[in-house]
Amino acid sequence: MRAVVASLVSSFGLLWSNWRARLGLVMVGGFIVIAILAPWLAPYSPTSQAFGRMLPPSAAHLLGTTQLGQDVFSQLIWGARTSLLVGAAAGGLVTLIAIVIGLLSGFLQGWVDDVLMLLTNVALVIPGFPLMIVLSAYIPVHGVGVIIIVLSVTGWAWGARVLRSQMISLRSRDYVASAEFSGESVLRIVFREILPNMTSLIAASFMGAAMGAILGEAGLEFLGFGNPQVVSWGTMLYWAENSSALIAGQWAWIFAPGLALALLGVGIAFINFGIDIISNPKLEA
Amino acid sequence: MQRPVVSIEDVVVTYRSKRRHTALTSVQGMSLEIGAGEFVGLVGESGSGKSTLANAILRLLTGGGEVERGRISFNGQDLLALSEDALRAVRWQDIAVVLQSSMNALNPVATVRSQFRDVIRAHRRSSWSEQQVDAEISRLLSLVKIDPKYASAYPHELSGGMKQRVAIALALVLDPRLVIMDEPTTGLDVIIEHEILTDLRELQRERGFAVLLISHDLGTILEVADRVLVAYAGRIVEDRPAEALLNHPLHPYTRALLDCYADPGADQVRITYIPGQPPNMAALPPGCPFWPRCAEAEERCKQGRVPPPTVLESGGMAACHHAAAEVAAVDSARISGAVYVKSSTNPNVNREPVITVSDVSKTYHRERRPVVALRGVSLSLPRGTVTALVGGSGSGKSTLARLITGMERPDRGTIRFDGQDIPRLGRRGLHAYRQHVQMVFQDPFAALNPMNTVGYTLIRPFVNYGRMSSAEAFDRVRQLLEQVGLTPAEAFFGKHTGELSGGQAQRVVVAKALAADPDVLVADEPISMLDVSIRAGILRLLDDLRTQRGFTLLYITHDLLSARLLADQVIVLDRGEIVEQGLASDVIRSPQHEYTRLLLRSIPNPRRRMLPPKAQVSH
Amino acid sequence: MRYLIKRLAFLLFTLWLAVTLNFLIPRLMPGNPAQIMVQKLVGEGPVNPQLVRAVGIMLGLPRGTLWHQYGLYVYNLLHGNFGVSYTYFPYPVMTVIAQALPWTLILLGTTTIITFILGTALGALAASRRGTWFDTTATITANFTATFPFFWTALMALYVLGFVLHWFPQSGGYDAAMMPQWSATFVLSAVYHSVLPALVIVVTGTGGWLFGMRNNMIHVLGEDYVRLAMAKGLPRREIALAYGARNAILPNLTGFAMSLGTLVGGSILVETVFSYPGMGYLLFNAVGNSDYPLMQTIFLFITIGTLIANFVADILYGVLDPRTRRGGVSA
Amino acid sequence: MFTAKLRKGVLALGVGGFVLAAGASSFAKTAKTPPLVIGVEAAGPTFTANFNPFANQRDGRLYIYEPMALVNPYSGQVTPWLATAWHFQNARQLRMTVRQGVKWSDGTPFTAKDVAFTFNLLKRFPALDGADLWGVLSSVSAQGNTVIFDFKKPAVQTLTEILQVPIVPAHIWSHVKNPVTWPDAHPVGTGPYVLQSFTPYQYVLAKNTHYWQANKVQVPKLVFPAGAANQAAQLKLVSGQWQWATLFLPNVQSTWVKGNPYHKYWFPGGAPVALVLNLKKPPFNNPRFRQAVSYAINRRAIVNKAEFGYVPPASQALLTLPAQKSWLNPKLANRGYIPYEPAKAKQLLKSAGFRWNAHGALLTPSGHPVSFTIQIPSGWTDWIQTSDMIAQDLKPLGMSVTVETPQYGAWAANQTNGSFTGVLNGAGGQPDPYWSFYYLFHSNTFGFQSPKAAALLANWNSTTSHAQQLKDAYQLENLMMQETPVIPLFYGANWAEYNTRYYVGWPNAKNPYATAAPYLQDVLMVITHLRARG
Repeated sequence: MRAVVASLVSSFGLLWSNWRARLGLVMVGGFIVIAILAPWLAPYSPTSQAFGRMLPPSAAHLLGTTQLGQDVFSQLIWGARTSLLVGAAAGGLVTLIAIVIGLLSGFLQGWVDDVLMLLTNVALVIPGFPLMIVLSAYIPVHGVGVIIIVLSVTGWAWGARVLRSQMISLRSRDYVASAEFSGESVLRIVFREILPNMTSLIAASFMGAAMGAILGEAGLEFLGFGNPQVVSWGTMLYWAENSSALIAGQWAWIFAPGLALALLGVGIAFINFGIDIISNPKLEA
Repeated sequence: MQRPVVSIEDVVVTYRSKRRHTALTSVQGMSLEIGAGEFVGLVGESGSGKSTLANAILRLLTGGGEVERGRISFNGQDLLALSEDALRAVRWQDIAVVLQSSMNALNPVATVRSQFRDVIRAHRRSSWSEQQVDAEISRLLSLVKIDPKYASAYPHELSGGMKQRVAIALALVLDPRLVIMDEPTTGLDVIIEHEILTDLRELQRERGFAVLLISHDLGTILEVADRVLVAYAGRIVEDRPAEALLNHPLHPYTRALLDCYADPGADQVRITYIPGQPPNMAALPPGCPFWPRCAEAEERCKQGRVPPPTVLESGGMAACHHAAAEVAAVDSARISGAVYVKSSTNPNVNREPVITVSDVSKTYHRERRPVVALRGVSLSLPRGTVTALVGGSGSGKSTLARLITGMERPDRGTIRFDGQDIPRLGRRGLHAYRQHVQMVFQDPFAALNPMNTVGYTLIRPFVNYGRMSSAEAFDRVRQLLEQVGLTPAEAFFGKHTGELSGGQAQRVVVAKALAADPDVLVADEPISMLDVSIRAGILRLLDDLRTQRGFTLLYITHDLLSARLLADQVIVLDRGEIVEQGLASDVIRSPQHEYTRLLLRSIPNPRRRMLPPKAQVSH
Repeated sequence: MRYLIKRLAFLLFTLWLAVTLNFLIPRLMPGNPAQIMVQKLVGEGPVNPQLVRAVGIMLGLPRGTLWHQYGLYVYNLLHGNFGVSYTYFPYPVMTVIAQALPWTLILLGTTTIITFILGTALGALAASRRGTWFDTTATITANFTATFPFFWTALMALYVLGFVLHWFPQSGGYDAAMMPQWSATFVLSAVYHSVLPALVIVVTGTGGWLFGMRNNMIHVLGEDYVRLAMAKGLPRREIALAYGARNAILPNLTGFAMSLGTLVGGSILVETVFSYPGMGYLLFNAVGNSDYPLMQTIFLFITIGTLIANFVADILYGVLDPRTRRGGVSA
Repeated sequence: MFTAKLRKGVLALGVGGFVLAAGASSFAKTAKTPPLVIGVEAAGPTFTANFNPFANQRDGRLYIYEPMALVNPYSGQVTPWLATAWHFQNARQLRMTVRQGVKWSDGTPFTAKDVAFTFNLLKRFPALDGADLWGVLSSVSAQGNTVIFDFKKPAVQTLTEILQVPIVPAHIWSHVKNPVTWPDAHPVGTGPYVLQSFTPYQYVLAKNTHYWQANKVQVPKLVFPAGAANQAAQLKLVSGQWQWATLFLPNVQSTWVKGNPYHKYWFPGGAPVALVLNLKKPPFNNPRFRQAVSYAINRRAIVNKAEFGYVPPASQALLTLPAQKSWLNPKLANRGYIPYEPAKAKQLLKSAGFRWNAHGALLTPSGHPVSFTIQIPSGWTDWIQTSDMIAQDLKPLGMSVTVETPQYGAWAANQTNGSFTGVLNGAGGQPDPYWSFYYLFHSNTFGFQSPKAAALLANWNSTTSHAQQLKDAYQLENLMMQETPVIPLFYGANWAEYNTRYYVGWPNAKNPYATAAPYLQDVLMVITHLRARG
């Protein structure tokens, strides 16, 4: 564990030294802070409908109000929670599935590998977003939890493939054989010897999955296949679209959540850019 | 001296990393000249700056390297100042290169022919007809002994040796004045390496181009080169005609390097090895960079500037305070390091075997083609002796090591240890078996997890096999570290394995294998990845440890010299079959099988020059 | 040849799996599509059981054992019979899809090719001019555009370029007053209508290709054979193309799978925003109308399309990479 | 996007769909009587050539096929159309006189035989008989220009349903093998328009030269463009590419009316939207509990917030008011409107034996905490909003109410299966109050069983005396008040926006001769009222 922590710390240092990654960390960190501090940062409750409908931006309502009389700015702040939650949870789940399948497939080889790899390749070419839509059409009740599960079910393949090839490359390293000569157990070899060497790859795959999940969630919510009662950037756009926000001139309502999504995405992409450079020094600009 | 083709004056090359904000000056002022038709060898350890220099000549530096200072002129033009277009005309037309890695030097998506064609086209030989071009390609391929039909092949369809020959042919396509060869035979089988170099030398003599051959192996260089340059820590420390260098090495480093070679067939084999570590370019000591390892170092060597090159009357130069004096005292046979002597002995190889291999065969299936690795091999390892398993690449020697250590199972045959048949052991049985049979890997850095510390790496066998707590194991690890010469042990305990030098890392690997207190140690080419200067040290360590601890050693190598130094008995493997076996001194001194003789001939041996020097350097 | 057979086997297997998945999803999920359909047809009020049965038979709603249903399902698929659309009753699903498919094929086909060419070219250029202002500008811009949500970009484009500036039409595939035909004015109108959706897909889709290509190319440019090509004195352009891009494009082709999936997903959102008469918008509507036969067939078509596109990319890879062509190892 | 307008379609017509269309901007805008571009309800981005009038989709075919009479969907007011008169010989026989001088659009004369043929077609193909007419009919036959309907049992109220059946030409449909699956791509009807051109993306109806009241039809062409989603549809309407549509527009004043004097809208209230509790499960089977809930709901606030104040709160009497005010029991307190009185709700609960625990949670008389879930189809945003507000209103009473948004299919299935505690759904809203009550009290869906209601309905259905019918209606209204089987909240709106630039004479609140949406059956009333602007 200490080695993992140490490698994380040193990786972070490396990340921080790249300006893009640094910017990304600051951006994503900013969103995390906003999400955590939402109750204190948001001027109003995001669901309170106590205000006038479709008010233009003003000092009292920085981004105006929705057609239900909710404060757009407060919703934007609270919406960060949903997006980050979905990103973290779906990203985490996707990464977990990818790790389990990738590592199993890479370490065990033989028919287990063949079967898992076939599964992965199939999952990779089956278009995820349409599948999400179809699945959501059948699942009777909608919510963030369902979206997270659907995103996880459809999103793991790429990570699994990348981790598998890394696993294969690492498992044939002499130090793995050497650890066997030290009398280490298989689990210890996989988790203590191999896994720490995949940290940056796992981090990159987590980031990629999180970004995919955030955009996927927003897309599903936007189409109305989520739970429109949850305050998220996706549902904000859904409501804005449904309430003719643009025609009514409430441009801030539709512009802000999209921009927030884009900025969060850019932040994550920047971090991944840095991770890429760590794991592949040739990319350094 | 003839008018030089290339003259390099005081070149300094620095690598800068934006990410780590570091700068590493890997070439610290090298000067040299290469005459027309001259075959020059440049030898040095890894990090000595030799490849950097080669790349600097054609401005092919990568990874943030830049020429900070100096002048590289070709036919009077300063290559460093040329425009991109003007330089392009010089490239290949005048100076061609053969790169280190034969595996990657050819464009994988283009045929051999098209890699010849594009260079012909680029240098405005467009007046040639298709047939002319093809005929020329065929001629060149024949020249390097490749069937011209391979012109339409893709690189992946060629073997490593063929690729390297193609690369050489490619270098000659425009009849360049100079061909730079950067470790052109690294990674190839010794025998093939020898063949290629022999052919190259012949070709060079016929066609008269100059060669700058770069290698870490002084033996190789001395066999083929007219003149030898020795690089150390980013500088040329000696530049002499080959003959003179061989007979009267002036720089202590050169001498030490030469002392690492010996004739394995001699009655008494004696080599020395250089103490200490190859220089850390980021933290060079003041004074002569070699002094920490130099037996002749005096106070003046340890201070001030690097010793200036002393130009010798007899031709060449050496950068050592002693150089001038050395010329006078020609027969000075001062020993520059620890000696490792092996005399002809008659060891008892008739003891009871600890491991018996009977009629073992193994076939791999690569891309659906069966590759026979071992065919009916039987041997036994007598307790407490050293057996050297010798063979070229593809001989099956590493496969045998993997079978004996239980990493793989044979298709047929038995491997017995202590009454057990190893291939039949399950996971548990193998775990127990490995307490008795341990392995030393070829590449120490690959064998050590860079995420772990030395301490952790060494504690684990004690915890797993000795049922000790980490605290109990600590003391044993300390002893072990001292035993393998890593002192003070405390300084190494917390180091990550990536922070070690190659020699240190291999010592850790040896220590780790010994931690289990094995009966048998299998060492698979344990020195081939190490710098020449530290190889003997590791061999000596293995020998000493075996004497102290009495384990049985299976030493796998392609190098008969080291086999002679270490082994009691030698088994020669060729294409999966044992062709010869017997006492080390017998087999090596009077080989019976043709393959063994071929192996012996292929060992780089500075004392046996391939060709008499053509034209001696004259002023 | 072996490579081709392997890819073909994979394609067939995946097709079979997609078909079976498509069969299973509705049957594994809670809720009964048949009941929903009858409910929808009958609407409010008491449901006459005789009517339910009549409607059920009329629609060919599933009966019998699962195996029987599966057999019938596969049989019907092989005969191009995908069932009857609930919303477009009595028309079979295929009629509806036949109307939407060309639009998506053209929109997605052209944008995929454009994004691929543009992204790959820009990526190669950025890599070969690494560290220059072009590289920095391109990568940072791509960082932004690649993470823009498709639908948001579409909404913005619709509003600004369509509604406010009136440069482009706001929805549809062509001027509704025209009859679809192969006339210049019609094609022109169709092209005019597809500019905005295509623009959105290209703008948001190019970034991925760009990064993929740039990274591959940088990797390739560090290879020995590129250094050798430089040593050979080949012109810069030739090195970048014949040595760099030619090799870097191979892994980019394998990245096709992921990129295509994203693009298809994005096109659904874009088509919906622009009410473009393609498969994506049709799918959106089918889901909204609980038109399960239509929805599933669209999904099947999208999947098959993706699979075939992947297959083509694989074959292209095989053609471009001699290592696979000659039966060697694939990367 | 599913919004309010979509759901209204589902409820009123039993089919989900989308408001759509696309522009037809290139039509000459200078003509005095340009084509009318209609953004109709449709199910997707394209059309299929389906003009079978029995298919349950309402669009262009409403302008092609005509029924015997037009029934105003809300007031129930009947306008004779293909029939000129009808009367009940007795409660088991209806005689109807068909209009003379009507011709099919192919020139063939329309006769009583066509009518009899149409009804007998429904008998042969039950899938066409969505209203289950043949559940009560025993025979339909033509005699001269009279059509005679015989019933198995007294079924006076079936008249409304009979009047609305689209009549098809016998000389064409008698050759159709399976009229259920026949798309009828080249429709021949008696209506004011015929199909002129069709593509999957747009079709055009042109004036029928044979039309029997051709002089009343001034719009020469109707254009139906296909497929636009929400925002795009709104943009089309607002930018003037559509002249007639049925779209939910928030802030209709600022987005549609403002700045253009020709832009008009009328959102008359229609079917009541009600909170339906599962009457088979305690405590929801307790009428006092339901009344308490009804009193605790602030309908005015819901209407203002969730419905933008476009529609009024609904009366507990189940009638669509004011359209059906002639059926309202004059003795009903406050016309059946339940005021917002939380105190009364509390008192009702107390009197029914409910208690509150220390945390203020409501407990049933048997000591169980009261909680329920309201299900709304995913995406029906104003209903979701309504449910949220109901949950807020009920919180002070100690009820914990959660809101779930399953897919439409699951929502519908859950009601059929009885697996729900609460839902929002339409209730009543039939043009003839009889059917509103019939569906509510007769269907098993909501689990309300009342012998008394059954008797009243049977009586109503067997009398031809309007006075008697009124009496039955009054009593059923009283039953609604006492039992509160469902809790009506507000009247679902019927969105309609129209452009008066070229045509005037649209229905509106002052002149409610028809509903104003382009997809209800009384569009024939509208189209025969429209006049070119002078």
